[in-house]
Amino acid sequence: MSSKPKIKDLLDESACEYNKTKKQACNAPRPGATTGGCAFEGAQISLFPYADAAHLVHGPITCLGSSWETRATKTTWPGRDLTRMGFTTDVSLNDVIFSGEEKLVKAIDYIMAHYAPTAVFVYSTCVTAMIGDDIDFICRQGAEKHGIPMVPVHAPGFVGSKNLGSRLGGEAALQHLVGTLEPETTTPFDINLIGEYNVTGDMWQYRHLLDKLGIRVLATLSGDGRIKDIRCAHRAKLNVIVCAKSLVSLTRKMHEQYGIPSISLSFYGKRDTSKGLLAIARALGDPGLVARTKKLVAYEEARLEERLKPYRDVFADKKAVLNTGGNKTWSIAAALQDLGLEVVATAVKKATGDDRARAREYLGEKGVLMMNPGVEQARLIDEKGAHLLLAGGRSLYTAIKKGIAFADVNQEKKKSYGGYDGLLNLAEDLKNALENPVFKLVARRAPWQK
Amino acid sequence: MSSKPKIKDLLDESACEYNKTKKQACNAPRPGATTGGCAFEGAQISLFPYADAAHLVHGPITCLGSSWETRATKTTWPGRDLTRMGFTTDVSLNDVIFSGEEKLVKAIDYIMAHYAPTAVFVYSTCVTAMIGDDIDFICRQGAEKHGIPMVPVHAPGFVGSKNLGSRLGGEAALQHLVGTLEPETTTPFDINLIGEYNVTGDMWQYRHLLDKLGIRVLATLSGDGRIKDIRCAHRAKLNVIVCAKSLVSLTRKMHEQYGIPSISLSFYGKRDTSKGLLAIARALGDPGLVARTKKLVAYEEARLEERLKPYRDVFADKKAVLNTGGNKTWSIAAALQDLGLEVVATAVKKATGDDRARAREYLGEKGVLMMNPGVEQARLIDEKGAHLLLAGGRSLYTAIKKGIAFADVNQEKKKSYGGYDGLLNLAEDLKNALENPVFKLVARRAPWQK
Amino acid sequence: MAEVTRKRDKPLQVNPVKLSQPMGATLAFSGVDRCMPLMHGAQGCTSFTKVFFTRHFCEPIAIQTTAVTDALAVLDGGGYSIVESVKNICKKTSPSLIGLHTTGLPETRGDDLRGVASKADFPLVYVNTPDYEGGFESGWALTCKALIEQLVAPAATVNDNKLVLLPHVSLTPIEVERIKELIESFGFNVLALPDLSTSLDGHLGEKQTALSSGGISVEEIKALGNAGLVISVGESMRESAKVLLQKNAGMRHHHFSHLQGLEASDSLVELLLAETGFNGVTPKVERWRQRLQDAMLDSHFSLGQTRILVVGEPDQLAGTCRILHDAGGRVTLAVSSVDSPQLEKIWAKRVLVGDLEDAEAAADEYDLIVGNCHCKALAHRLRKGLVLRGFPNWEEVGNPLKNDLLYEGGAYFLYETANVAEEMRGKTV
Amino acid sequence: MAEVTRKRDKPLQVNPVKLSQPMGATLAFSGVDRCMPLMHGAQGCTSFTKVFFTRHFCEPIAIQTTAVTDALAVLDGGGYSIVESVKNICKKTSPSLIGLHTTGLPETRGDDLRGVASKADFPLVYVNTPDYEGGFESGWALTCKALIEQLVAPAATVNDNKLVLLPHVSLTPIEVERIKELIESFGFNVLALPDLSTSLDGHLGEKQTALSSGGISVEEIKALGNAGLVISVGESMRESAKVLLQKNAGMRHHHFSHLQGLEASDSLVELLLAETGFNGVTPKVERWRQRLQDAMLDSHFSLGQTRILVVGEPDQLAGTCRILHDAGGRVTLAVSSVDSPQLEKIWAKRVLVGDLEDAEAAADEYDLIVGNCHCKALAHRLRKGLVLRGFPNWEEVGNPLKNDLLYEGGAYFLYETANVAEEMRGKTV
Repeated sequence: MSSKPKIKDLLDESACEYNKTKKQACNAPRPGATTGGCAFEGAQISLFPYADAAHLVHGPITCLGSSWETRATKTTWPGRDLTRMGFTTDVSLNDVIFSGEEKLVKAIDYIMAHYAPTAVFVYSTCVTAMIGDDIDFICRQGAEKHGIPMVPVHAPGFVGSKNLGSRLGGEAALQHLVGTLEPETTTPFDINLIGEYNVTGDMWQYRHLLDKLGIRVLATLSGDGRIKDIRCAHRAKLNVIVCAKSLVSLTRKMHEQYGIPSISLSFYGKRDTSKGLLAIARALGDPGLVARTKKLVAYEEARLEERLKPYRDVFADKKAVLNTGGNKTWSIAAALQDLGLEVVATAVKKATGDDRARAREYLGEKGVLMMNPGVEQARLIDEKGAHLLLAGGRSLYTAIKKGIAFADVNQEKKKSYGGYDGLLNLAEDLKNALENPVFKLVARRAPWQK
Repeated sequence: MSSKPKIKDLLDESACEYNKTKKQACNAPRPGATTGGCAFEGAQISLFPYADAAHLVHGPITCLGSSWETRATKTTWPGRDLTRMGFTTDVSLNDVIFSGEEKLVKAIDYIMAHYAPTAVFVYSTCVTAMIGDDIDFICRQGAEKHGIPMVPVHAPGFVGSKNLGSRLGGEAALQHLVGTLEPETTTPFDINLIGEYNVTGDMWQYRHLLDKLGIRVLATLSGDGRIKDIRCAHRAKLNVIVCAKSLVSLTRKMHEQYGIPSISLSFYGKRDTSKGLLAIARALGDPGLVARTKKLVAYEEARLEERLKPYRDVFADKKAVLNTGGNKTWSIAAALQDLGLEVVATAVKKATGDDRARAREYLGEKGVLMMNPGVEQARLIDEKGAHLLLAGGRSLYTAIKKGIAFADVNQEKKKSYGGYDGLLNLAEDLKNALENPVFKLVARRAPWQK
Repeated sequence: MAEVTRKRDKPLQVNPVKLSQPMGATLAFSGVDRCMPLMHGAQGCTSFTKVFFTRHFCEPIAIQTTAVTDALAVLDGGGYSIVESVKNICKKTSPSLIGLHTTGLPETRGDDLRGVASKADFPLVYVNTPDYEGGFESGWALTCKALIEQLVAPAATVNDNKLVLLPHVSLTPIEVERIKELIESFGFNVLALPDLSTSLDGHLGEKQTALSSGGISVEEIKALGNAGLVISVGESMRESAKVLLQKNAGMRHHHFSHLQGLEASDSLVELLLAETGFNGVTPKVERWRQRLQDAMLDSHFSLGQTRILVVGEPDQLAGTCRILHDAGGRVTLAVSSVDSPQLEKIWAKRVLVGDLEDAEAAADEYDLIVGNCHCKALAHRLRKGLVLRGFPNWEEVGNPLKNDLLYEGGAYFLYETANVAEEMRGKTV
Repeated sequence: MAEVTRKRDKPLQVNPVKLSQPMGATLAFSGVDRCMPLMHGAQGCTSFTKVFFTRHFCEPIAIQTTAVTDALAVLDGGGYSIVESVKNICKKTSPSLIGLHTTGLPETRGDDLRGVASKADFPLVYVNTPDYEGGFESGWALTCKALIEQLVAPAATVNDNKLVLLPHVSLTPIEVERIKELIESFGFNVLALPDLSTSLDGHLGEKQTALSSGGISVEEIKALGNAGLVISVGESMRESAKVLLQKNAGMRHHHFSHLQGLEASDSLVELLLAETGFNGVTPKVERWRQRLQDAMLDSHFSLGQTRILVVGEPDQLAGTCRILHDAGGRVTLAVSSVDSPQLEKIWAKRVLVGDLEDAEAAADEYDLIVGNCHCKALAHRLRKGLVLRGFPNWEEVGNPLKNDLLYEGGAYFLYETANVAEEMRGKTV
């Protein structure tokens, strides 16, 4: 029996309300006109944060060689942090011709002998999928031999996008880990955090608040996660999907199999963080908890406002243009508004219908939803008198030409912008951008061009 | 009553057997043809290692500004290491005209308020000595006010050389510190280490051996020293002068005043370290101690030989030319011989008669004592077929021209060469020099010069 | 010279140093002006590569993917996705060249690249660079060879003033520029293939395009055949030189294993003096040689007591180990990403084709590491000094301007390394 | 701009940054070829100075002392020891010039330097540089002024191609070289006074002499009077320019506070374009400007979140603070060794004439330090990042080659500083 999930089923995921109109785009990237990661990358993203597990990439060197140590997914795991290591079978021509299975088996044995992880994820990749290496069998055998879970992850790059890969990663966890262990204790307020990868420590911006409220995070997929916890995830009372549409099918299945309801929310910006906490409390259905949460939210918002005070003057009357994609389209917009900036436009070219609706909601009628941001943003900066452009690196030149401040929304972040406290980090970075003289200065014409 | 010592007396120091013939040279540096530090520097050297005392330089900025943090004199003092700080009154034109005394008083108060040292040394310098600032009075007053010893050090640069300054520093300590406190306990094997400044931790290379032998270091002047210890130094049974001729008058006076005999020795190289330890044991006059010392020395020598084994091949049949001054003339030569190198020549131009006699002793009849090393060394390298030149930076070019290895004997050292263990550091550094291809390579002619 | 361990006895890479062949190809195409590198494979390879280089160079990187998918993977044979890609690329931009290079996926499938390319109605150079063979260095070298084979017009006459420089993959943009400058000071017109010195050197251009900007032009490549002299740097570039020489019997070729340190720099100058009959160099070159000599002496004491691990591509190791050795540095271990004939010539006590786990296992053999940013965690954990060199370096900005070559770069490199060594010793004391 | 605190309320210096006036004079004389700097005072001042510079430059430093002693100190009046010194120096070497400069001792005594010098039968320039006045920067500047006053021959005609550069004390040898190079690219014959770029740049000379080797020659100094243009860099050099202009009414003068960062570099180029009528610069200069622009952008995010302490001489602070500011660096505190009119123009939140104890007291105002090696203990204790600049730097080799100036140096400086800032943040996170 193969553990390969049915890709088509995942693409047709019924829980995705805008899916119908976008299926084609999701499905087939256009040759020569595609950006973004592949399914393998997506699968890694969703599973990699388990620092107590080894992540073994069965493929040639490109897949891991270029990507290890790229994601700052933080962990409290006291053992060696395996997310900061790279394991790959680095298959050679010989393996391609004669199969890489033997090498894979040996690689697993090697990892067990040297690093003793609590589980091993084995990722198939384009080449090893094509040559038909049977990672299901090898994982089954390995699990028996070594007495720990070994999870085959069937997300070779060619099956599709990063987004799809994340779903495939989730499926693998569901199929091989969830429900294989019972928790020592349970509480009425046990939740799973799904799709929170704790990048730059985002999760830690709100997790202490959950603790304060008596809400226990039973398991995460997969930020600061532990294998033994995700194995017990079926005993949670609620699945909380954090800013990750892609895992909707996973939670649907968990609902079907274990009766766990789910909610989807964001912890980005003040309002969404508050809403998110309240949504969890309400979903857990305890009036006392809801009351406590309201109190906490009020306290935290007041505390945040106090700490944002020094920034108010900097942001007052400042207008921003936002050019990004996906849920950032509205989540960053919301956070900017929370800081007191006016968001005059946001790009929705690479956003889903749901995201666009949300963007409209946050920006109001006056706000511009840009369908062709590359062309529109320069014009809008002039028209609206914007002071700040938030976009990817290529748009830097637009900001310089207009002499306004720029913030790279794709810049590899080292600090978290999540939760209440993260908003302070965002405030600090945006203040630094607005006050930075570099954008005006660098636009000086050379003396010989005058 | 002034605490200024009589310079002439110090220069005429009777304990210096070669003094008669060298008086003139010691006394008056030749304008335009003088190298080496001044009395102020010498005084600092001898007193600075007290890390629990503040060293306040009363003068313009040159004296301290260019010299602080230049000496790696190590300490175990658990408080803030005041040897790594610089304090100076930085006198201005105004002070020169109207006296710097008020400033000095305030500076002392400032130091007491901010750093609470266990003593303050106040160094006069050329300018403040010339304008007649009364540091004796100010120190007396300060000591009364703050209840700790304040030591005026009268060694302005113009009185003479570094060597003389060291004596003046010693005099200041003797006059103001020694005998002002009684030790809590005494032992029959209490000694003072005089002239050991623990540069790069030299003292720590043998101090543990003294501990093992039951010899207690009551006080040091001044390596890793404490003010309270030097105040008790008059109760020692023996003064041990470590490689420092300059402090002979100090120990003579301590002999006269407190009846403490003294011996002079070196802890440089295997043989001298062994000789030194035995000399101390013998001087303390206890047969048991002498026997223990002999045993320890034998053990340490054997241990050293074992650890030197890997170097034997490197040094076998290697010949060295040594161009340095003072006691290094023979002490380094001895250490080199201990490592198995042949010292074919050593410079004695800047050595005392005593040093020359010792050099001859170590090098034997075949060895050349160079009176004009600048000219002789190049010739001797050829004649003797030397492999290594140890000299000051300027001689590097000689080594390169001859294509042999070079070691800078004046290079600011970061590790100790003292005692048995230090010899291993020396071995390692010389091995690195002998094996370094740079000396041959750097001499390559440029392609356009061929 | 060194004791070389070629054969890996491990069934996997743990914390790899190795980078893939297609990535080397991408970088090589980035040194051609207005080129669009097109990676043939699933979209992820391209995405990883783009992010990798963007972060290393702090520059937008031009690259596209044929985005081979599941369904097509089995059926297509490559033709469709390549042709579609070219069409889609040309809708948005007008590249002077499309640089088609493969990954493992189409190679496993056995795509007929040559066949597809021969039918392309667009300037296109193709190269087979499966990632289950070779590595970063060979991907670059194969691409350079393909550019020559497929573009350079055969010629019968030579222009003695024209010189082709073939730099290996690990030479930084500024290093290529500095080699060109030195050669130009002898009156040559120098063309580097590929030429990152004008494309990825980190300069603020007039405007951003989706293509590489700067580098050698396609027209220039086509006309390389009449160059009088070819200089290749790095073992990996020998083959490129060979195919270039086949374009014109009158060309002459000189090879340098590397250009680091006094001796190698002297050799290049010596050659140029001999070729031109000049009897001297510019005062600037002369001065920098004296400065390198001084740097060797100033750093020798520190380096002489420092045991060093160098990590990187074979051609990079050759130069770096040599200059360190010359100033007394004790290169006790060199970890190479892949095998190469260069390895035997490396001035190190031990050379190992391996990964950072191997380096970690040998931790007590060295005090200081020269290597890429993956070595940072290692250096931190083991309390070693670290000089960041090679791909990737995501920890620092300014990578394109790091110059370790010839007299000037050598001086700076030795000073930097000696300073890191002292800093490290200061910490551990 | 900044809030400037000039008046020191402390009766002492604790961990001083300040260096003495005679030391600045010594260094200035080291920029004159075959000069023997002769410090008039007790032997220690000279010995300290020699050791100080030897360790900073890793080069033997030529300097002698008049070795004033106790007995002589009261009686002599300076004449004897100076005359004796000159005699003894000339016994061993044949300097082209003796550079006589004082310390506090003979100044306190009131030596008549001019009187003694006027009777000297040897080329000698004298300058009064008591160490109880001014500091390092003024010592250098006074010496430069003295060299001009006492050596330069008045002239009536000007050579429009001849340009005199007057650099302040904190410009490194390579920095002076790079300014000269840029100006030379406009066709000028540039003479720097003093010129460390050819004396203390760290080159292995043919043989060692006891004199300075390299630097501007005495003959060249004498003939400076017919230069068409004078460019002074640093507030401290204004006075030197003024006295030079008195030698020839036809000379023109341009002043630059500093040459760090895009704007200052542009101004110099602008001036040179205007003076020459050129309508462009070399491709190299053009390229480096684009690289500096890119470096500003690449480093702005890191520097924008970094609060910086800069420590040094006034003219050094002016340039360093400005380039950091331009790339977004938040210079919250600049600690100056001495007072200067320059301080008002410094791009920092707060400027303080002070010492490292003052810097330590303000520890929570900054994350990163740019300063000399005395700052190392501070940085270590307070866990701050450190970029080593200024005198002394005994922790590193290669100081003469540190270039922070103009387009190229600016790019490297910003990259280095941003990298140190990130490294520091990586550690503290």
